[in-house]
Amino acid sequence: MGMQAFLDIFDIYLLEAVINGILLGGVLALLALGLNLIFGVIDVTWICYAELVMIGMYAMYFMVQYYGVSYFVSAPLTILLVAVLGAALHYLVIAPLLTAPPINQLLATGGVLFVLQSFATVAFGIDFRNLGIRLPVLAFGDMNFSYARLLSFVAALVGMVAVYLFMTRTFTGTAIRAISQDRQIMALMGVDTKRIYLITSALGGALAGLAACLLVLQYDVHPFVGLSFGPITFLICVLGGLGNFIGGFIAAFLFAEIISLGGLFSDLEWGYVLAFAFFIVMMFIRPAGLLARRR
Amino acid sequence: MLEVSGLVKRFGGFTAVNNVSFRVDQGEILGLIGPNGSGKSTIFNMLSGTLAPTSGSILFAGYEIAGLAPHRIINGGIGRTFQIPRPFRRLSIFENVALAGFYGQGRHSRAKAEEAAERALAMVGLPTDRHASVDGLGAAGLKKLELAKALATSPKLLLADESLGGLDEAEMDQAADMLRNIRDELGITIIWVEHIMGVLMRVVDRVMVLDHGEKISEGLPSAVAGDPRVIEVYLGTDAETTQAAAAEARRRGRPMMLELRGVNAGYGTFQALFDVNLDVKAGEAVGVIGPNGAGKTTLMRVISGLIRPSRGSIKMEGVDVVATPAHKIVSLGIAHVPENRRLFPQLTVDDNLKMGAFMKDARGHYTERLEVVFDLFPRLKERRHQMAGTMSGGEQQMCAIGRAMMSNPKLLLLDEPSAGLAPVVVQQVFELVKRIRASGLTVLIVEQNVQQVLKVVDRAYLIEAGTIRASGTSAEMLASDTVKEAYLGV
Amino acid sequence: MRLRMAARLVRGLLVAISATGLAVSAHAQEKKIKIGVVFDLTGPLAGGGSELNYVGTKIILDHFAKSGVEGYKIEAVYADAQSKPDIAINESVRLLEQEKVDMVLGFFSSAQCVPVAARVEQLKKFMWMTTCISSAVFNEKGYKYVFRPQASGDQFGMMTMDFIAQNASAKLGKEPKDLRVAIIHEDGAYGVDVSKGNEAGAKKAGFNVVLKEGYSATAPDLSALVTKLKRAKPDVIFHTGYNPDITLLLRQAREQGLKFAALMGHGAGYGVYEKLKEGMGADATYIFNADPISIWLSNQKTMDPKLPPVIKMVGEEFDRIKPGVAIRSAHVGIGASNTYVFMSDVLPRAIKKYGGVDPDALRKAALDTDIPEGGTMLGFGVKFYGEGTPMAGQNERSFPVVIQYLDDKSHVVWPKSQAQREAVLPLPKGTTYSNQ
Amino acid sequence: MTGQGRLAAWGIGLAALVALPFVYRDPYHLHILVLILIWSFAYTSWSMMGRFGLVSLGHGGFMGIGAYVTALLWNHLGLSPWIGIPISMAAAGALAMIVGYPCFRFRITGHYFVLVTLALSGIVLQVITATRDYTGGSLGYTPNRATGNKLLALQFDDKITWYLIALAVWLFGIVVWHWVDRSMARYALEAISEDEDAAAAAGVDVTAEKLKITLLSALMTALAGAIYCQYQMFITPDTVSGIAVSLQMVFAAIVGGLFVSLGPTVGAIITILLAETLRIGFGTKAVGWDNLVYGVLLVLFIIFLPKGILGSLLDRLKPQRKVSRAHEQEAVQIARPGA
Repeated sequence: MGMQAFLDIFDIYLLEAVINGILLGGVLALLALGLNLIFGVIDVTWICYAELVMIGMYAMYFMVQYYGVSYFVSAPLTILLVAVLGAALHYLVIAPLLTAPPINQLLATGGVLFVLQSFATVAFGIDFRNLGIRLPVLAFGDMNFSYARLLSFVAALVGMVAVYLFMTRTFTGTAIRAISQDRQIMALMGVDTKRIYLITSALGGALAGLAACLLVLQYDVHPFVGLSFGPITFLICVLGGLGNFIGGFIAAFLFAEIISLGGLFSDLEWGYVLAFAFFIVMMFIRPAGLLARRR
Repeated sequence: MLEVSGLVKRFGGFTAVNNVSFRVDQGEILGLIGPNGSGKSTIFNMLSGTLAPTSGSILFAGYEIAGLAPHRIINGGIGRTFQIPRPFRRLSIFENVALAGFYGQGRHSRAKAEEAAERALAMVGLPTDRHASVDGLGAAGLKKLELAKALATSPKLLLADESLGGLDEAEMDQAADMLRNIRDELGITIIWVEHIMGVLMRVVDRVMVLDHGEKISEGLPSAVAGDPRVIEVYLGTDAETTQAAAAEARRRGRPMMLELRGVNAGYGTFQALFDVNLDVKAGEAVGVIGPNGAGKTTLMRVISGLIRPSRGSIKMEGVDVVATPAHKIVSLGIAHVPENRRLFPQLTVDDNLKMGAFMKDARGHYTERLEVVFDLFPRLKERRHQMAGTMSGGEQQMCAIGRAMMSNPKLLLLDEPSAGLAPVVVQQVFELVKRIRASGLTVLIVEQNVQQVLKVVDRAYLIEAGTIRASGTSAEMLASDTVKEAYLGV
Repeated sequence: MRLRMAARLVRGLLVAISATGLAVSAHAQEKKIKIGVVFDLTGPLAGGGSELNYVGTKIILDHFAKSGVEGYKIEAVYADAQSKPDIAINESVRLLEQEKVDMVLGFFSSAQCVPVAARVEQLKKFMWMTTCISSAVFNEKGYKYVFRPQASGDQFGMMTMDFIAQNASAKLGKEPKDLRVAIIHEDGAYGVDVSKGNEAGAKKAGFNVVLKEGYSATAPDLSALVTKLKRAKPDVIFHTGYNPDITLLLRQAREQGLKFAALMGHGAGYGVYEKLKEGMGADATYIFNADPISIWLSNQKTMDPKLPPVIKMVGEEFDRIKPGVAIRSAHVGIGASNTYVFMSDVLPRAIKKYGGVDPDALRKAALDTDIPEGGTMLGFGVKFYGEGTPMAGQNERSFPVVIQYLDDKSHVVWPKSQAQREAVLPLPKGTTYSNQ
Repeated sequence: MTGQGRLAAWGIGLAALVALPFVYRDPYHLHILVLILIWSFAYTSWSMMGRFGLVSLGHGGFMGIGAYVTALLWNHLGLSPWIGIPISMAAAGALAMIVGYPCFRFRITGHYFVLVTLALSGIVLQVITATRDYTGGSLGYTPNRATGNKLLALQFDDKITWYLIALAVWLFGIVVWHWVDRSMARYALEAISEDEDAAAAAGVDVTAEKLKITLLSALMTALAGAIYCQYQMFITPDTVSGIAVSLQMVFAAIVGGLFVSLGPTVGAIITILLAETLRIGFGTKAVGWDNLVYGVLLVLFIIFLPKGILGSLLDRLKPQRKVSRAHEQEAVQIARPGA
């Protein structure tokens, strides 16, 4: 690549890519939020987390497109539905495995991933469904930004703040934070850990539901939509430090920028290759997450 | 043979081992003693390579081994056992030892490894049957296995970490003899960490005493036992008489609060408590003293429901709580301040206190209780927005006690409130306990620090190897020879 | 609940195992041709048009099954390739070796055609490809038993380029060398093949190719590609893709303000107007698409007179199976027409002239095929390149057409001989993507 | 069973397996058998390290490298698979070392190890897709048909040859499994999987032992990938690499039983037969049901039969095993009192 060609990259489109990266980061941060909660508190990886989002997206699609329910009525219903799903997942699959090695929990949720995917295939078919809501576009000269993404970005922020307030201002929220630091003595505080886990799972589900409400504005829903986001969401959570919300938030933006800019310079996949490689290298440098001190 | 100089280990801001130097001669048995948290295990971990020292040098047979990878140190001729046996349960007993025989000596032939395993097993008196499972072993057997593993690496120096905890008297003597035999027959030099002084003092050639990461005494067993600094560490100095009379008065005519009858408890195959009977009356302060590993913490855990007793009854104000889950026992008025405080380090003081008031009934009185706790510990009010993990040890202990008091308990269980604290702070902590007592709360306190605890309690029990050995008023206990023997082995 | 599930599964397994075992012995002596049909009924390709091909094919096979052909009973065995090439291979092998079908027919995705053709040829069985277009299937391979009446991928790419080349100066007001074109494609056999045709066509026309890039059809985000397109400022974008990548690309293009004069699609995802409309609403209007002509749009005046009733029958059947579809996708017709050619022309000849339905008879019958233009529902004729030619097995008379979506209908705009109306080019001012 | 009896049983079983294709020639069933054997070998390779608690989701990557490097060398450089396969194995091994060494050195275990290796599979998949000019991208890749010597090209048209090759490779995997099982290395790895510190205190070089088994496992997995490629003569990034393939290995090994030599094989038989029969059984009538059943079974297995079908069966048959393995699924205790 010649020098001039190299310099040509630094134009308005680079800036646009940077900002689009930030907006993609909003989407990823939103996805990471709920997973991080589950990860941090129950110490379980829900491999099927993105599939919960997929189910939520279908719920939105059917309510809005099929039954004509308004978007703003459907959204809370969807969040509730996925919250119930999250609690059910914990009750049926995770709870019986709490004393098993963590790997088995991870793999069991992998089985749930198959179940949810094929359930969606059986129930909804393989068609790509689209909500049909087309939000306007925000334009600054040559740069354009999508409202749907801005909305996810804002929702990710609001979601974080809401979760933050819940976690700091309420007894239950404080217990959720405490349980991730010392699970064994929670009983001495009079805390029923089983109940807290169930609440946490429902909360994680609710956040997946929120993500679903926003993602459905940007992406078609189909049974395999979860695979597009699932793996990258896990990596973000780990990179940020399990259970570390701020870390997860920052990691989401780092990842999104790498993907966005990496794809700009070469084939799209190189963005992902770079992001994954970055993840592996960071694991060696900061195994406990971006914001953690070196062990 | 071993020459340690200026050894230091820091964990963050905490200095676990501070500038310790000593030497061990060929064929010697060196006893290493000191209260809980004095740095004994940390020294072992550095000698065996499990931890890298912050600074200092460890010369073994003339070579510097500080900071080497563990397997290289083991191959170089140092063998170690762990305080809590760590057998490989997926392997048979024989395989456990053969593994050590193979890798511990730099991977020679398999036949030689098996030979070494047979010898080591015979030495400690375990069956050499190749298929016997580890699961069949009791506490004593596991300790033996631990020793056999270390021996199979054919060490020149053996680091034996608390080989006796959890054993009965006969087993202890047997184990002590075994260590002697190992030295006498195999010529292996031994460093032995032990809490059961009586046995230790009989076997070792020399003793080194640690306290708060520093060496405070070294010499022949008889000399060390008489060293005033050592006695101070173990029993305290100012032997002022306790408020025995006052206690006696207080004790009379109070209703029974906590009543343990014939309690047995343990972990898996390991039994930690044998037929324990214990009473606490309302308004009383009762102490439980005893060396490390005697079952004190287990006792506390059984009362607060963290462990189910295998036999016996526990009654709180007449209600049997054996079948009650731990998180419900709290609402009966029992608050447990666990060993090592166990605060939520990443939560603020406020949040920690909030967790103490998690129960439904307590939430309603949250602000009132906060007042009470802040009145008792004004320092906590100053620190309320600080992360609990960043406070000093004494402040953390305040916070832990404060957290327990948030639930407005009737009975407070304190597990080793002085553990790991500097002497000055220990003093402060016991002042706190006095203040709590004065507020009328019933207290059951478990301590290693005999002198201090006997000053604040009315009555005490001595527990050793899971059995109550003696009980009486504070004054009686302080004068008791049984207590002295348990602590200093004299 | 779980137990009952398990019990049902065990029962299902037993039934399936015994069924596969019995199938071997139940190979009857009656005169019959068994046809294995492989399309994608699940996975992303199903929605991309494969399922519609299946429907079209099934309508024709059911139609012939009623009467039989030359005394032969028709039995079709359907299999789902699940949008995965390895499953397509497995299923084809299973149909041929286990179900003992006499031939396989169908195949939507070029990624499946390429390996399956190699495998079928290796087994010396007969294969009739109705849909996939990759030229890589035949290129210099010298297959003997693999035939395809469908146009090949590079023809698609050449056709759209030719269309723009012929209209560039008149409609876009630019000399070919000043016309900036971008070629983007999914990176499967299909996209790669079409893009090669695009590239060749662009070179021939002398266009300035400002961007050529492939991407994976399953990529979750294409905004970087859109940014690259914006930077390259193409007048015309030549795009080959499945769904949902098309919807995703066009949605992100809208959101990021990508402007151009025309968008040329090349079949697959662009052939399913319903999906485009659902994803893009009014923006689906004015999109161009190269595909075999929809059988409902083809010029019936120049067509063999026995075909229009068949077209009508297919349309009625389709409406019965999938009621309420605005534009009957060209995919239905592709499946139907290409199957019809086999059933009405090749198969009778094999039976009558070559005495049966074994692979060699079918092969000889296929090589004899000589249908003039207008002889199929898709308008084109059928004659296969013979042995020894680089594209042996490919229909030399097939061609795609360029259609444009206007007023929720598709209109043939190119080539001139089939054109039904004038193309709207460039995108009218005021439409979302218009650069005017 | 006595040692001799066991050997005899193996011998008879093997003879039967070798004789099978000469007696029973249904090509489709042979095809399924070949696939089962190749995947059994891949699953066995995975379980070499999986049984010691080293749960890797990176094996999709190793398999992909084995398949693609072999095919690329053949197509672009005309290098015979006989040379290409060792090279591809070496490449996979090198990658395993590059990722494994820091992982083990920095004690990245449990979830973290799973996720690092998951990223590794992701990288390999994306690299194969991104280098589409050479690898054909997501459309897949076909090794060129040999024009000359079929043996040199390792390309055979008849199923019996392939069946025998796959059988040999599978047997090789089982032999290696037993070889590791009987070696001191197994003791060391079992010890490491339970308690790394205690293993180190017994003199085990923890990092080196883990690296060795990882290397072995990666090499074997790459071989599986290469053989799969040579047999199918067609590979796509999704069928030989990526997270899905890695998960498939883990699931099959768990379903069959991780801790017994034939467990992964049983897992392959069950999962492949299940997938085939479900797909054929349900056919086009009810699409998607096969995966639904598959997923439900996986969850049930992990909850109720964590030792897998064969593992649980053997436990049932032999209640008095030499070493009780009841604790095998217990969590390794992490918290230890007092530092």
